[in-house]
Amino acid sequence: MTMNKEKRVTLYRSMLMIRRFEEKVRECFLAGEIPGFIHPYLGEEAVAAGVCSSLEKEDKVLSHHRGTGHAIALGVDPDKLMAELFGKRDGTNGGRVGQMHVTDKEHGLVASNGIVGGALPLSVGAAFFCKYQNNGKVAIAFCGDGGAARGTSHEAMQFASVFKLPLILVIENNLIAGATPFGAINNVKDLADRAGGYGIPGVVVDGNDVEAVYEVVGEAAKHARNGEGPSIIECKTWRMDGHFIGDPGWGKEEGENEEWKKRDPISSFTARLIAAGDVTQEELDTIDAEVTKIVEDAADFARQSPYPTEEALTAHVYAG
Amino acid sequence: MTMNKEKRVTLYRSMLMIRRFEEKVRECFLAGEIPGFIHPYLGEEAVAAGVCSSLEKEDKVLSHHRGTGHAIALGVDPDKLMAELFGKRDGTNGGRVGQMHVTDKEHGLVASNGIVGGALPLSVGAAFFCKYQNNGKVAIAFCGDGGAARGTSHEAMQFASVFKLPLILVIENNLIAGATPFGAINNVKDLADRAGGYGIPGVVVDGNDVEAVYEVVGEAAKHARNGEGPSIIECKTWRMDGHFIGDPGWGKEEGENEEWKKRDPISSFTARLIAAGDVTQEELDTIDAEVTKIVEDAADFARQSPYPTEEALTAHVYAG
Amino acid sequence: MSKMSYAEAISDSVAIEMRQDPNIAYVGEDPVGGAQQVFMGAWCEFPERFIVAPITETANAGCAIGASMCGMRMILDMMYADFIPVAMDEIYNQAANVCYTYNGKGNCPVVIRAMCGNGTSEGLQHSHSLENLFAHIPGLKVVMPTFPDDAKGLMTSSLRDNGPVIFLTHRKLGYNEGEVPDNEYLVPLGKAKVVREGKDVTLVSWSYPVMTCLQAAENLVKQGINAEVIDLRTIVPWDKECIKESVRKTGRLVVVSEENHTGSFAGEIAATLAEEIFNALKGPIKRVTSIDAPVPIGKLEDLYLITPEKIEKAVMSLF
Amino acid sequence: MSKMSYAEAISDSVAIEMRQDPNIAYVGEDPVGGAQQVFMGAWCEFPERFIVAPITETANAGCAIGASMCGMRMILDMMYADFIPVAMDEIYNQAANVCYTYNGKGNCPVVIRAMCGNGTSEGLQHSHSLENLFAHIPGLKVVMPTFPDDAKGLMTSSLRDNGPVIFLTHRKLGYNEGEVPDNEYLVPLGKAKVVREGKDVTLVSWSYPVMTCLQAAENLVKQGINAEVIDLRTIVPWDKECIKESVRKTGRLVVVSEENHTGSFAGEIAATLAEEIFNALKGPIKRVTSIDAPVPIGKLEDLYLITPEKIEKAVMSLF
Ligand SMILES: Cc1ncc(C[n+]2csc(CCOP(=O)(O)OP(=O)(O)O)c2C)c(N)n1
Ligand SMILES: Cc1ncc(C[n+]2csc(CCOP(=O)(O)OP(=O)(O)O)c2C)c(N)n1
Ligand SMILES: [Mg+2]
Ligand SMILES: [Mg+2]
Repeated sequence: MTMNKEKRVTLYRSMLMIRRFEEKVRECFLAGEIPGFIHPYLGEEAVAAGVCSSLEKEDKVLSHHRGTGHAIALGVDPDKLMAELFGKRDGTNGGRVGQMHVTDKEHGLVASNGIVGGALPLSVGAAFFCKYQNNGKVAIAFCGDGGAARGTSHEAMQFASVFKLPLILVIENNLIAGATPFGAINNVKDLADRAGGYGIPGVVVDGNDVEAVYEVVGEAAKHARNGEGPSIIECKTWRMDGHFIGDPGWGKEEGENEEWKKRDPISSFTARLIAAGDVTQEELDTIDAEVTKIVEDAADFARQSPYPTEEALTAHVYAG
Repeated sequence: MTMNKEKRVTLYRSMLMIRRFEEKVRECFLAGEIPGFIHPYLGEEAVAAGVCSSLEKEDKVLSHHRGTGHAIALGVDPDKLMAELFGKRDGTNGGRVGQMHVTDKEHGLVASNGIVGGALPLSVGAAFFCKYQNNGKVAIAFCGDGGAARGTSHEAMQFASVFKLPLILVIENNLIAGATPFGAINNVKDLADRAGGYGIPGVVVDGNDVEAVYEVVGEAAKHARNGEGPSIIECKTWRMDGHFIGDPGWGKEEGENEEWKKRDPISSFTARLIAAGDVTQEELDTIDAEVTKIVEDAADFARQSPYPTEEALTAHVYAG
Repeated sequence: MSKMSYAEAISDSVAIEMRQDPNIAYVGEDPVGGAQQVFMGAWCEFPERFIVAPITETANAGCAIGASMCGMRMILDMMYADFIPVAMDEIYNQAANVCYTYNGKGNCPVVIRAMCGNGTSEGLQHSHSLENLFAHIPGLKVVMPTFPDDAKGLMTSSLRDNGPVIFLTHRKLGYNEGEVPDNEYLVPLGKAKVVREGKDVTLVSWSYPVMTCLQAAENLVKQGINAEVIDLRTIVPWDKECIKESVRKTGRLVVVSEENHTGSFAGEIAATLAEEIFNALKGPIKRVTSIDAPVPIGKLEDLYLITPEKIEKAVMSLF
Repeated sequence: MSKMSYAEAISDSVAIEMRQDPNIAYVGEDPVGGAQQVFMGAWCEFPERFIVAPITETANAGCAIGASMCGMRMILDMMYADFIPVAMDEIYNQAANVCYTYNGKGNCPVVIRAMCGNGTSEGLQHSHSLENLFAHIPGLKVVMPTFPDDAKGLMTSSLRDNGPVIFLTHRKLGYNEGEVPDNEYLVPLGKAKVVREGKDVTLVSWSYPVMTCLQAAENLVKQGINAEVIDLRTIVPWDKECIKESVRKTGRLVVVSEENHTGSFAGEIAATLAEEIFNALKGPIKRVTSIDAPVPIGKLEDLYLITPEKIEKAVMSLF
């Protein structure tokens, strides 16, 4: 199945928006405008863009601590997203929770999480909701290679497989967890192999190939929407930046970043698009200019947004 | 590899001791002599006897809520074991904790557990201990089919496989968890299949065949002692009694008990022993008489042991 | 009004709510034949809404919490309070933070039910009262009914609450009977109840120990002491005013709970009163709690239990 | 004596103990470059004893607890206090019950270390102070040092303790420097320390807020109030006598902690004093704690923090 030009450009645009947004976040963080603890998504853009572009409205997404890319790819308003990272009142969540906890239910982003593996149980609930409503929607749980070690991944798949819940576990295997390389804390090559233990499909895909990701998620989603239950999709990718902004690259070997740079998801896709005659460099430049403008505006919006005030300390701690 | 006569008789004796002990427990419980909550091991004797007989001194065993069979098979003093169930001072644990929590480190029983799947993380520590001491010993974690669903089983295997810990996870798949049949909460036939997800051996064995269990555990133990890491062994078996004494058989279909009775681990092994000419019925009767006497004595011992007194309420809450 | 048990009253509330709201569902492990089952009637009426889960507490909790974040009202059955720590992250880091994170743009209506309490020799992993582990976590409400009518009314309010509610039922109360209002019945969260009026000392308690307090109060009459007994009913939010009003009258306070002593919610009440109405106190605030030790089995457990005598002794020390 | 940071002091204790005892080992996830690393020196000296684990908190905890049950002395690093609930069953149902279950025939020497505290905008799953969740569990000791020398001495005592010890280090203390005794150094568990003498009011605190109390005490001098400041150091077992002695002198007590207010250990102290030395009190017992809400990020977090002003206000209300 080949993809049409428009779709391909959408995927491109989505990846580029993530890239430019994260670059801006980095800039603002280093300028002291963003407080706290920021986990950049740079290098993994093809996963977010590929997965989220294959979804339908009302599908549910549960993200992890490195979820800025997911939010962008889902169409969360960049202004509000940036304001949340700044800790400002107009943020997606009122500026109280920050990068690790962004949600936007309108765009399907039910939860993010500062607890590694913490979203996986919740994703069971989101999938249960879809099944209970019998609405043909699916839930996506994003999880890192490190997070896949958590028992929650096992319990989520055990539960979902028994009840044939429409849940897709997307393992973003960027081959590192914190400063620990994949091989140091895993005794297998492919985490998708675990699918056999639940009697469900498991697929490994090149996570730097946005079209490939889009395809396999589409397949898994069809399977799920048909009532055939959950799947595991393992996307092999690489985080180009540090674990958090400020990490100089602990746990990586010399040359690894350079090696993966050759497989950069955006530039390799650009080359493919141009080779196929889908777009011209000029069109790409226009997209870049547009996206860059959106991101600049988002930073300005965040700067101008006020800080939350004292009442925000206690608002909505308990449900209204 | 065929087993010599003495070993076979040992296995027989071990199974029969469990059977007679559990029958006595039932009797005493129904007579109101044993308080609380008792989970009988009846029907699963071949697993405990097969596993524990294949172990060496100083190997470590971690049991679950249905561990009376393990304790007996490990050689825990029946007097003390019974006294513990009675809540008496001379119990293995001073009579304060009861059936779900029996330990006897001298006989390798490091922990039992009222939390399903609760022993699995601890078994990682026991295996780590063996590896750290480099003493060639192994740790056994017993776990039910229900308990294998817990995330702790995943995390234990993930951890143990990475560090090649000498750990054997013995899944006692008695095809039921509480009142829930295996098929209602599993999407696979064999839980041992999960081993592939950790790159470790996984074996399914007839858990009602004591020799077969003995053999596969022996193999896995050799593997572990050689520094080759953990294994999963799934023993298919059947709990003949209720989940707890008092359960009339919730969750079982009509005729299932009868069907499994034909595969009773003791009577089928008896038939094999006699057919092979390993023992005479007379010898078997003598063993039964001996074992029955031991169990009677254990009950008398427990009856005569005093209750713990008030000081016991606060003793050893914190380490001395 | 109908005579029904505490367990039946809870089930009655759930059934009534399920009839009105198709988006209420339950997830939990099978209760093996009904021991301490507090949902039986509703279960029989709506079997398809009761999901019998594997022994996957984090996924079960996540199922309930996640579905409630998406728009359902969920009941999560954790069986025993001591098992809740198995899914503690899901409750502490996830459920408790949902409303705050959503910042008014979403809810998390999930009732997390478990059995608590000691007294039937189930030992140290099946017998504790952990209310303060939850009360201490901002974002969780905590409800612990004592009487059948309150059990019904508080379950209804819990089901209609838009955030997570920990609902602890005591093992020794399940079969207790009482008159319970028919049809829809609500008891608001956060309101205590004076279950015995008195003027000499205030006994504050919740769940099973309320019964023990009532017994102690009867015994104290012989000593010429007339004790007021307050059933707190809801631990978070808790009804400070009700207790203050009583203590302003009696001048003496004894807090009675089955919790382990150190770091108990009983301490929270004592501390709050010692701060807020110090001048109304005629003497020290006493606490009658379990000792700081695990719950033993058998005869030893009897020595562990809170008894009327222990309460009476604490009261007498104030006179 | 050498000048070293709080983090270095802890590492120094561990290294000294590891030199003497080959059966001490560590398990934890990698600290990503050393942020809040309190074991660095020991790690460099004994790399083979530091196990970098997968993100398998229940297995990591089980590894440490299980190995300690078999005869080792283990250090478990849980990184953040907020992550401990991820392995709560292992700590609450398992570790805490080992000594009781073994009934004198075994131990469980494991030091469970995590970082606690707010103030650096890490948000609601990385910033809480959960000491009372552990203090409330019989069988767990809880240690929270403030100063580098105590950090070393308490770590040594924790490592030599035969049961589980929760050892919480505050995020804002790691780089603080002080004079620390060289070589083996012990501070006994369960002993508080008067870190500032005074006669008008007693401030009891632990971990970072002790610093805030000292600041408040200095400011209060201008109001003519001379505050005594006690660093509790160990939460379980806690040093009642030290506090009582101080309050017998001052007649006034303010407990200051970073915990969420309701159900806090600060309440335990207040409740205990209100029971045991009621007559020595000249007025209400005040608590200065965090509000009952999650910790926010950014500028809003500044409003959340405990400040000298908040403490001073509480103190002034007693005069
Ligand atoms: C339960 C839990 N354990 C540990 C951490 C600390 N931590 C944050 S991110 C991280 C590494 C996660 O690795 P992975 O899942 O591969 O995701 P990645 O960071 O590579 O995207 C760790 C250990 C945490 N936040 N939660
Ligand atoms: C964490 C936890 N969840 C639930 C229970 C209640 N429970 C006790 S035994 C049991 C069934 C266990 O089934 P399985 O592991 O197959 O062991 P079996 O009883 O069949 O031997 C359950 C659900 C528990 N004790 N601990
Ligand atoms: Mg990773
Ligand atoms: Mg079973």
